[in-house]
Amino acid sequence: MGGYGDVQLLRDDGKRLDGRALDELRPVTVEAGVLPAADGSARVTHGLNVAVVAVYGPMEAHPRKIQRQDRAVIDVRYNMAPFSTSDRIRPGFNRRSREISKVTAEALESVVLVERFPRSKIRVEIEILAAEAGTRCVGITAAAVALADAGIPMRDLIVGVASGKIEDTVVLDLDKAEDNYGQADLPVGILPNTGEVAFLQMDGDLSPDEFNLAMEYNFKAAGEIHDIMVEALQRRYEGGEA
Amino acid sequence: MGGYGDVQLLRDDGKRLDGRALDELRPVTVEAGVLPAADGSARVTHGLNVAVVAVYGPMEAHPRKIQRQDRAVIDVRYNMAPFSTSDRIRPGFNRRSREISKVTAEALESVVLVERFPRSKIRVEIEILAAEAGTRCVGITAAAVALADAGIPMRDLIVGVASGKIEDTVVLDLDKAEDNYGQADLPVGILPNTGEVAFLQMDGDLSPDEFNLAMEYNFKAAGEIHDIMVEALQRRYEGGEA
Amino acid sequence: MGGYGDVQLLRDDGKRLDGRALDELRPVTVEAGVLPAADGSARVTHGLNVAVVAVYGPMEAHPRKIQRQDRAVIDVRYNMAPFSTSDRIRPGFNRRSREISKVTAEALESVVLVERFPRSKIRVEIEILAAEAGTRCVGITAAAVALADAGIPMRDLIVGVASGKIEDTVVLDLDKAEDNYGQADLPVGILPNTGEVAFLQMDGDLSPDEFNLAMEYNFKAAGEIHDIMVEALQRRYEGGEA
Amino acid sequence: MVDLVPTLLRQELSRLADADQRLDGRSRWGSRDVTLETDCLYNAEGSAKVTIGGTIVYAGVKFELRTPWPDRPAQGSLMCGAELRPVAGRKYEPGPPSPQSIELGRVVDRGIRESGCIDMAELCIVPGEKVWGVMIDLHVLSDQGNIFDACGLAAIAALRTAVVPAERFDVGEDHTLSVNGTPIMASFTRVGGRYVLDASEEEELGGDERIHITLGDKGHLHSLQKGLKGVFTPAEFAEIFEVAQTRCVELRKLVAEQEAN
Amino acid sequence: MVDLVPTLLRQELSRLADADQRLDGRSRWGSRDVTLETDCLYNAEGSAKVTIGGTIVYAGVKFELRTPWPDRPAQGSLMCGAELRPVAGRKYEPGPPSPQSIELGRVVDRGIRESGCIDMAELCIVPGEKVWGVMIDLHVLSDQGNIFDACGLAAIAALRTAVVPAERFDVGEDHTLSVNGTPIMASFTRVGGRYVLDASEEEELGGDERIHITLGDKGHLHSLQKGLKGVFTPAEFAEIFEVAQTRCVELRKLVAEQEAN
Amino acid sequence: MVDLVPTLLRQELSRLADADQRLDGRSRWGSRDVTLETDCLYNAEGSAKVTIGGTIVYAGVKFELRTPWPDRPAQGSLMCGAELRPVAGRKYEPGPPSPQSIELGRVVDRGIRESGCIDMAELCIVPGEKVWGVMIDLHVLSDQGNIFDACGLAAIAALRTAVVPAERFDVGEDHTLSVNGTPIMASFTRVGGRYVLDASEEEELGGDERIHITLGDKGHLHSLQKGLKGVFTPAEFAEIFEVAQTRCVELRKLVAEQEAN
Repeated sequence: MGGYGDVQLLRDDGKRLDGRALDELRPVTVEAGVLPAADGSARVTHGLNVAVVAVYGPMEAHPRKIQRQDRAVIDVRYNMAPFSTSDRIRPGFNRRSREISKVTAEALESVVLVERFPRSKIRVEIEILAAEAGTRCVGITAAAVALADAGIPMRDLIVGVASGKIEDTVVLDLDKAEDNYGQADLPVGILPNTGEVAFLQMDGDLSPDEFNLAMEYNFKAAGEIHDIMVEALQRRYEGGEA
Repeated sequence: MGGYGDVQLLRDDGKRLDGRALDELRPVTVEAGVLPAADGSARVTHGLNVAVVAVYGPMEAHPRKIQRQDRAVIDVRYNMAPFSTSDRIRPGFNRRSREISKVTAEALESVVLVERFPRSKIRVEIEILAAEAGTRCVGITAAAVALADAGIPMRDLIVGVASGKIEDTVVLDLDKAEDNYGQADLPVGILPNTGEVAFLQMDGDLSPDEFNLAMEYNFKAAGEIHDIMVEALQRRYEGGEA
Repeated sequence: MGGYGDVQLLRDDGKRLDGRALDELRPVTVEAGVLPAADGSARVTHGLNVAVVAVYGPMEAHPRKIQRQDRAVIDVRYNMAPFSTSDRIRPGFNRRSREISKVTAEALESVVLVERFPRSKIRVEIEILAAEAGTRCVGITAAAVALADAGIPMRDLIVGVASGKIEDTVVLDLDKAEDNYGQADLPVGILPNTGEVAFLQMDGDLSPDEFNLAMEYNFKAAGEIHDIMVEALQRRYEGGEA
Repeated sequence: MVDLVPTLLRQELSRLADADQRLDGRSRWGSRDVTLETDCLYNAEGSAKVTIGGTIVYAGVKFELRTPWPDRPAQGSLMCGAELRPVAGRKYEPGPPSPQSIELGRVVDRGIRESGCIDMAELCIVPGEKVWGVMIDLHVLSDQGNIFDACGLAAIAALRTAVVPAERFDVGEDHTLSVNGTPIMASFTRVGGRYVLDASEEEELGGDERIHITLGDKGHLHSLQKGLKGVFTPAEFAEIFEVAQTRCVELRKLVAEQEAN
Repeated sequence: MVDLVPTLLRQELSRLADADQRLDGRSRWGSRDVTLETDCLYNAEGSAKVTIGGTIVYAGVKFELRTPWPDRPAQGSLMCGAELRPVAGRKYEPGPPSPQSIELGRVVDRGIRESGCIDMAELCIVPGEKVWGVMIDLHVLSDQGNIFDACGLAAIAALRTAVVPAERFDVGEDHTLSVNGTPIMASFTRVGGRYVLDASEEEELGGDERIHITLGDKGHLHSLQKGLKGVFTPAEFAEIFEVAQTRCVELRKLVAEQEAN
Repeated sequence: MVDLVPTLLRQELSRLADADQRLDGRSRWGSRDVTLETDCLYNAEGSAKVTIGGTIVYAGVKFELRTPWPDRPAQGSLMCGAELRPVAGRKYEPGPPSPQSIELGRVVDRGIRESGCIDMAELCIVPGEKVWGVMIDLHVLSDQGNIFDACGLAAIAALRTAVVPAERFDVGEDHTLSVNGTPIMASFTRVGGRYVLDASEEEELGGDERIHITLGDKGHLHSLQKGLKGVFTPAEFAEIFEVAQTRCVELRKLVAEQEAN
C-alpha cells in the first residue's frame, strides 16, 4: 500500500470522496460472449476498470510435460495492455503479472471440474484494457463468467472482490485514490454458493478485528456481484451469440 | 524515409551526386561458391554493400512442429554484422531484421520448388558485412545465387532491386545519401523470366505515376543484374569449387 | 589482471601483506555432505571465499538431444550469489559464468568415469556465496568433493588452485588485493595422483621461467589441499549423514 | 498431421472463385461491416476500437517524455507496435513477439509515419533535451480475418483523438495532438487464385499471398507490403490499386463521421 | 507418467490425518528444529542462514545508490527477490525465474515492506538525487519443505543485522540500518484434508493449498497469500490464524536471542 | 543415434598418429595455408579477413563514446566478442550466444587485453566524462577447423589497422589507433593421442582437448586456455609451448608483411 501522504479520503458526512458508503461497491457491469474468436468470453467493467477474458479449450495439452494424467491444467495469462495505466507499460510479462497469473490459475483450478478433462489444457486469457485499482479481482470475476460461457463445468463461480483500509477505517472496494493512499488491501476470490475462499492476498496493516470486518464486507459484496454475473449468463443463454 | 534536410542530391547536369544517370545502377559483382563449409553460397557487392549468403540443406526439419507434410520450409536469417554500419549494431536480432527475414523467406518460398522436399528444411543465412543502403535487396539477390549454387531447384531466380524518389524525381537504386535524404523507397524482388514480383515493400510518398515509373526502372535493372548472376553461376559450374 | 595502480603488495621482510610466504596458501576448510536435498554435496572455504556444491544424479538426460550414447554428460552451473561480491550481481548468468561453467564441466568430464553411465546426466551446481579472488578454483575443489560424496566413480580427484605474479614476483594463491593489482593469474585443476592437468586458464604476463615456477607452486599446493579433501571425505564416511 | 482441412478448403475456394463467389456470399471487392468507436479507454490518451466482422482490435495512444536522438535534436518520435496475444485466437501462442506481430506493427507504423501526418518537430519541447515520444499500441482481441486493416484504422483513429497530457508531465497545458491527414490501409489476399478485399479467417487459411497498401488523403502511396508465399504480376497490382483507392476513401469517411459526432 | 507416488502418498497422509498424526511423528502444529545464524557471509552487508529441518536458505543484504523515483523523491527503496536455483533440489530446473520463485520473493517482500519496519524516508541521502536501494536476495540451497518460512525468517534477520556501507560509497559513515519491528511469516499447508504447520517436503508433495500469514510485532496482519489449488473456509482460517500468532512470537524470540549474542 | 562416424574417425586418427601422419598429409606441426587481408569492410574502422584452409573469419573494429567506469575514470575500454552464427556451418544453430562462442570471444579478448598492446589511458578523452570504447567483433563465415587461431589473428590485424573516428564524433581529428605489440594465438588439439597444430574440422571432430596459447612479441604468455574433455601432462605442455613460439613468430611476420604493403 502507498499510505505515504496526508490525503483526506473520507468526507465529513462519513461517505467516501466519490459518495459511496463504506460498504458500497463501484458500479459493475458484466457481459458474456463478447469475443467471436474465443470458445467463451466475458467483459467486466468495475468502476473504470475494464477486463476482457477469452477462454479456449479444453484442448490437448502440449508440450507433453505439462500434461497431467488425471486432470486438465489451467493456463492463465493476466496481462495489462500497454495503454491500460497512467504510465505506459512495456509489453510482455513482469514479476507482478506472473504472480497474479499463478495465483489466479490456482484459484480457477479450485472450482473447475478439472478431473473431467485429463491430459487437456484450458487457456484463460485475461486482458486488462483499463486499470483503476483492483484489476486482479475484476479479472477473476471475468474469468469465471468466460469459463461458464465456454461451457466448462464448474462446481461454483468465483467472485473477485476486495476490501481495504483508509484513514483507519475498513471500506469495501478501494478506488484508485484510496488504493494509492490507503493502509491495507484484501482481495479475495469467493465461491458464492459454498462460502469458501479460493483466492486470497493481502498487504498493508490490519488488526484481527479489522480483518474480520473486511472479510464480512467482501462476502456481502460477492453476493451482489454474483447476481450481476448470473444475469449476464442468463442474457447470453437467451440471446444466443453476441 | 528520412527526408528532413535541405540536401541537394541532383546536380545541375541532371545527374546524381556520384555521376549516375537517373536509371543507372551502382556497380554490382556476384560470386558463387565462396564458403567452403556451406552447401551453396554467394557473395554479392552492390555499391559499397557486401552480402554473403550460405545455404544448408535440404535437411530434416526439426523440431517436428515446424515440418510441413507437403513441402520444405525455408528458414531465412537476415543479419547485419555489428561492424556493418556506421554506428555499431548490438549482435542479435531486432524488429527490423526479423521482419526482413520473414518477407525474404516468403519471397524465396515463392520460387523454390518446395514441394520436392516434404518435411525438410532449407536454411538460408544472409550476412550483411557492409551496409550502404539497399541491403535487403542485395541479400535477396545473393540468396537466389546461393540457392542455385546449392543445386536447389527453382522455377526462376529472384533479383532484388529498388527505386526511390529524391528531390521529387524518381531514380533507380538509392545510395546512402539518397536513402537518408530521399522521399521514397520501393524495394522489390523480381522473377526475371516470368516478370512476376515475389517481394514488395515501399515507404515514403509516391503518386500513382511515380510508382509506375519506379517499377519500370526496377524491371529494367532486374534484367541487368540477372545477367551478372547468370555469369557468376556459369563461372562457378565451369570453375568447380571456389 | 588489473595491474594499474602503484600498490605495494610485498613487505620489506619479503612476506606478503597478510604475512604469507610466497608459496603459502590461504586457510582452506572442506566439509562433505552439507546439503540434505542433494545426492552429494560439499562446502569449501578458501580464504574468505565460500563455495557450496550440490550434485544430483546420475539421472536420465533430457531433452533427448543432449544425451550421449556412450557416456554421461556433466551439466555444470557456476553461479555467484547476488550478495557474494562487493557490488551486487544481478541474478542470472553472464558471459563470465557461462565460460567458467563450460571449462569446469570439461575438466570434471576428464576425471569422472562417464562411460559407466551412458545416456545419463550428472548435475553439478556450484554456488559461490562469498567471493575473495579465486572462486573458480574453489568451485572445482568443492565439485570434486561433492562428486565423491555422491558416490560418482572418478579416476582421480581434481584440486583447483592458482598462482600468479605480483610486483614481478611469482606467488601462490592470490588474495583479493593481489588479484586486483597483480600482473598475472594462472588457475589450474590438477589431478593429484596422476599429476595431470584437467583445467588451465591464464591471463596477464608471464615469462616462460615465471610460468614454470608458478606451475611448481601450484603442484605443491595441490597436494596440500588434496590432503584436506581426503580428510573431509573420511570424516563423512565415518560420521554418516551430516 | 496432414493439413486436410486447408487442402479441402483450398479446393472449395478455388471452385467459388471460378464462379466469382465467396464463402460468405460477398462480392470480390465487398467488405464485412466495419465499426469504429473512439475515446473508449480510461488511461489511454487516445483510443479506438474497430470491428470488421468478428475481428476486434483496440488501439491506445500513450505519451512519454524522452531525450531526443542526437542526430535529430528537435524532433520527437512515433512508435507503433502490435501484440498478437493468445487472447486473439486459438492459433496464437504465448511467447516473445512473433514475426507476424512484428510485421503487423511495422507495416501500420510505416503507413502512418510515411504519410507525414505527424510533424515530428511539433513534438519537440526543448531542443536537445526534451521531446514527446508517441506510442501507439495495437491490441488484437479477436482475429476473424484482416487484422491489418482493422489495426491500421484503429491506429489512425486513436491518434486523431489523442490529447497530449502536458499537465501531468508539467510541461504546459493539455492540447489535442495535431494530425494532418488520415492514412488508410487496404489489404488484399489471393483466394482461389484471384485477389479479394477484406479476407475472412477461412479465406486467409486457404489463401496465398497478401498485399497491404496504405494511401494518404491525396491517394498517394505511403506504404506497401507483400506478405506470405506467392507472386503477383504488375497487371494484378494495377487492378487492386484501383480498388484500394475507393476502399480508403470509404474508411476515411468513417473516421471523419466518428469525429463529427 | 501416472503420478503413482503422490496418489499413494495422499492416501497415507489422509489416513494419518484421520488419526491426528503426521509422517514424521509431529503434532499438527508442531515445527521441525529451526536454527538461525547471522553475519555469516563476507561481502554481504547483512546476512543470515536459516535451517528448518533439512531446509537450508541464506539471505544476503546489499545496498546501492540510486536516483529516487520521480513521484517519491525523498524515499529510498527496498527489494526482496528469491532464486530457486537447481542447487536446491532435484525437481528444480535451470532457466528464467519460475512463477514459484517470483511468488516466494514477492510474498516475503510484502511482509517486510508492509510491516513498515523500514522507513523509506531514512534511506534518502539527497532528495531528488540520491537514495539508498536495499536489496535482499534469498538463496535456497536445500529444499526439504517450507522454504517460505525459512526465507521470511532469513530475510528479516539479515536485514536487522545490516550495516549501511556509506563509506564505500563516499556518503558518510557506516551505520546500522534502522529496522523497526520483526515481521514473521507462518505458513500452513492442507495435508490429508486439514491444515498443518511447517509442512515437510513429503507433506507438500501430497498436500493441497498453502496459506502464508505475515504478522507484525503487535500481531497485526501485514501480508496474506493463498497458493496452490484448493479452497478454505473462514472458520479454517480463524483456526490457523490463532496458531500463527503463537508461531510468530516464537520465531521472533529466536531473532531476538540471536541478536543478544 | 550412435555416433558411428566419430568412432570410426577416432580409430583412423589413432592409426595415423601411430605412423606420425595426418589425414591431409600434413606433418604434426604443419599448418594449412593462412591468408590475411585488411581494410576490407566499408563502415568498419578497422577490419581483417583471415582464411586458414577452408576456414574464413572476419574481424571488424568499431568505436563508441562512453562514460568511463567510476573506478577507472581516465581509462577507455576494449571488448572483443565472437558470434558463431549458423552461417558458419551445418552444426551451428540459431539462438542466444553458445558457451562455445562466449569462450572463443573471451579467449581472444584476454590475449589482446593482457598483452597490454592497447593503453587504456590513451583512450581517455575527458577524464570522468568521455572515453573511447573499442569493440572488436569476430564473425566466423566458414568453419573448417581452428577458428580460434583465425579469430585471434583477424582480431589483432584489424585492431592494428583501426582509425579512431574522432571527427565523426566531434572530438578531434581522425588518427590511427596506437597498438603496441602483436599478440598471436597458437592452438593445439589432441588427435589420435598426441597434440597437433592447426587441427582441421575432421581432426577436431575426432579429437580431444585443445590448448590455446597467446604469446606476445617477447614470447611471454598472455593467455592460456584448455578446452574440451581431456587432460595433459606438464611435459606435453612444454613440447607444444616450444612449437607455439615458432608459430607465433611466423604469424606475426604475416601481420607485419600485410602492414608493409
